[in-house]
Amino acid sequence: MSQYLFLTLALVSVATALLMVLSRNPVHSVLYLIATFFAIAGQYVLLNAQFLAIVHIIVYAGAIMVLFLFVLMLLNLNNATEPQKSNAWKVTGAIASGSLLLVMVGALKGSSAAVAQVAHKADVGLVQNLGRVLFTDFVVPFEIAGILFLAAMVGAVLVGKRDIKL
Amino acid sequence: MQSLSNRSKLVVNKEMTFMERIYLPAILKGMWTTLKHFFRNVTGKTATLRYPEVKRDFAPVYRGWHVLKRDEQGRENCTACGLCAVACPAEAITMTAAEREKGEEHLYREEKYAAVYEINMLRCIFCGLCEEACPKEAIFLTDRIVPTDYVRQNFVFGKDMLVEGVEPEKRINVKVRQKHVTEKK
Amino acid sequence: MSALLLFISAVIIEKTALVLVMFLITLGIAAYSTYGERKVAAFLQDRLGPDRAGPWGILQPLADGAKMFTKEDFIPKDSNKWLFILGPGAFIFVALMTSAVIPWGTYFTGFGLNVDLQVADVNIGILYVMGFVSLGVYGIMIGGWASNNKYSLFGAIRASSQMISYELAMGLSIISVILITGTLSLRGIADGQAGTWLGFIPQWNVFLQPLGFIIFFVCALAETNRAPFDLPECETELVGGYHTEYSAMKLGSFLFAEYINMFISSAVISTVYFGGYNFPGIDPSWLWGLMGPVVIFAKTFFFIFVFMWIRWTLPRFRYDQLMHLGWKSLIPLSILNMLLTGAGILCLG
Amino acid sequence: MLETIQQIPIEHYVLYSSVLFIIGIFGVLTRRNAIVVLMCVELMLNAVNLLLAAFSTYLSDAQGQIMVFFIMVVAAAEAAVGLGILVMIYRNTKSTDISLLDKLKN
Repeated sequence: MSQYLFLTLALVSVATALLMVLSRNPVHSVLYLIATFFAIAGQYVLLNAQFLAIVHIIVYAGAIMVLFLFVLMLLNLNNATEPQKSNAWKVTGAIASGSLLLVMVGALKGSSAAVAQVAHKADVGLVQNLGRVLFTDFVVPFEIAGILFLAAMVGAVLVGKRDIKL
Repeated sequence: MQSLSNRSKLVVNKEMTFMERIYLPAILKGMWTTLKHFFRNVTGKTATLRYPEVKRDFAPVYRGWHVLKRDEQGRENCTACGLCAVACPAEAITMTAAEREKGEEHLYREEKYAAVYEINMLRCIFCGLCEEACPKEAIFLTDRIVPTDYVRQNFVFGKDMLVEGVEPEKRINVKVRQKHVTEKK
Repeated sequence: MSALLLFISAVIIEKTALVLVMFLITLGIAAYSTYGERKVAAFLQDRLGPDRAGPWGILQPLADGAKMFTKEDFIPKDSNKWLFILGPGAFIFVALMTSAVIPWGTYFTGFGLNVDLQVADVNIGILYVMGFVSLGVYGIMIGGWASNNKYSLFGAIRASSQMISYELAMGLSIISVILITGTLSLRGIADGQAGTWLGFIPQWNVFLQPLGFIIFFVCALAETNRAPFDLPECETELVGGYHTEYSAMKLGSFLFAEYINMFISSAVISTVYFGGYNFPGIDPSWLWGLMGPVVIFAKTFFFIFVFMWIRWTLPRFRYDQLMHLGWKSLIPLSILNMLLTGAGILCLG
Repeated sequence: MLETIQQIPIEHYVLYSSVLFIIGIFGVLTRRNAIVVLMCVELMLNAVNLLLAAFSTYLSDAQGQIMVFFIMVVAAAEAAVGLGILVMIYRNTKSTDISLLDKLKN
């Protein structure tokens, strides 16, 4: 059962990710990426990380992608306005990324799976457990993340406001 | 400019107080007003009527479609003196006078009558000055609503639309209106 | 093994039945909300409202539905056809999904059955609601963009920025509730509000979180695109906003989903702030456990009425006022509320 | 979902997320629209997230999922600032084509 779910979700996410990269209309790209994110959220549920799954949906599908779509609609970009790279670029890109994939798969072949021996705890992905770890072991990074957010907010407002000519 | 009615209010763009700036008191006040209306209407006292089934009463002095009266013997009161046309501020009334012939005594009360009497209902403003001007109590405004039409020509009402019928059941009761006009005179 | 299979199939049948019942109830309530809205609007404005279809016009939703289904279904020539169809579909789908985690009562215990009156007791139910509420905007954005009409596009853009702005304040005010209740499960939040203080004040979160409730309520109005926050579809400026180009049942699904959203957010408000299926002096397990649904539906209907009451009382905001209210008033206030709640918990234990 | 880790070897997750990552890289290399490039970066971050979550579950260690949260924080900040910059670029050049932004070359 899990295998089939995993396979289906994986195929869906890879297919929509490819469509995202290949479709010429940026709005279609955004919609395909949203579909990819839903498939990935499904993978999180499969991995018993429900809290992560719902946060993933809220953050990515609910906020970040809405922001992307909003900017696209604000700038009103259609496929007519986007210049395409030449085919040579595309072939080069495909070769480069393909060879990186080859390197990764090759490295994976050489490794041995030494992970599944750990006793499994079902409550790892639950919000109580995550909260405890986050607010004890990771409390300093957590605060720093808050400062990062503040900096990003101030930066976004500043960038959006100032009228500098390039 | 000096205000004549002393009802005008000067608009002041003053700083809002804290209570005004949180808006909630004003919102609650407005919602209380609408809620009062809601309950008044739920208990059945709607201002609106279910029109074709329920009709609103006319005011006793309502001014609608004109009628040219006949007397008790069924003779037309109008003598085509033209005072109504003179009084009309909208120039809606025209008429052509004619002499009464022998044998027409049962039709017209006096020696002169209106051969043609037309009121343009599109021009008429239903002010009632014609009935005040009439010395013979011949024209009255009634509580009948002028029917609608698609063609302008059809709103020029001739005598066929204005003079009441001879038969008692076709007579139009203008008692209240008559009293009102006489008092005004 | 077969016993386990039997158990699993029983659970599946039970949940399917519950989902179907909830689906039908939601659609019925949404249909009759349209009638209720028109009646309430009429009464607030000294009118009679629809009264021709059936006694007091109670068959009006059927007449409206028949009209919606039989009108010409029009797809603009230069629109993006698939996305044009996907928009209303996504909107109504997301609206219907949200009701899955709301506890409508404790347990139904009649006819030898023991049915949990909640489709799924997710331990992060309130986050699930937030997630699906934030997805609701996609239907509007896709539909508005695919129409290839500048008014629709404006409506879509307005909807998205409004949703993003008000979601923040909504989430922050919910965090204060979570601080008090200590759980993310809606069943847990509802159960935590049983009982009374001093014997007559119900232990509802609204008495602990009055400011949070007001913020949440304002944000719920904005998230459901209800007046005075109905800028994405405001008739006076944008014709019909994102649904300008829609007709027939596609328009119907947009309008329908709006009423479903209103119903769901009323239910969430009653659950989070007004004790859900709890009411002092009433045990939710009475009447084979159907007393719980009766109580929560009564609260929900009250809030649906308040939504309508507000719509027909208040004028619409201007767009910059909307953004000012969201970013400069509600978000600082909700952060303040959160800090006060935290301080209160720290001091009082 | 205990059966997940019994039935699916961890290598599948590694392979799967590297494919997603490669698709992201391919997009970054071949697309010229800056918004799509940003989206591809988001996809790459997600591939890493998925891998972290998978390892966290397989090792029964919550730290991996905590790392995912931090990556989400970075992604959200990046999206906000990146889109802000993009809107500014669009205002000045009336285009989101990244190949126009090579003014620093000479």
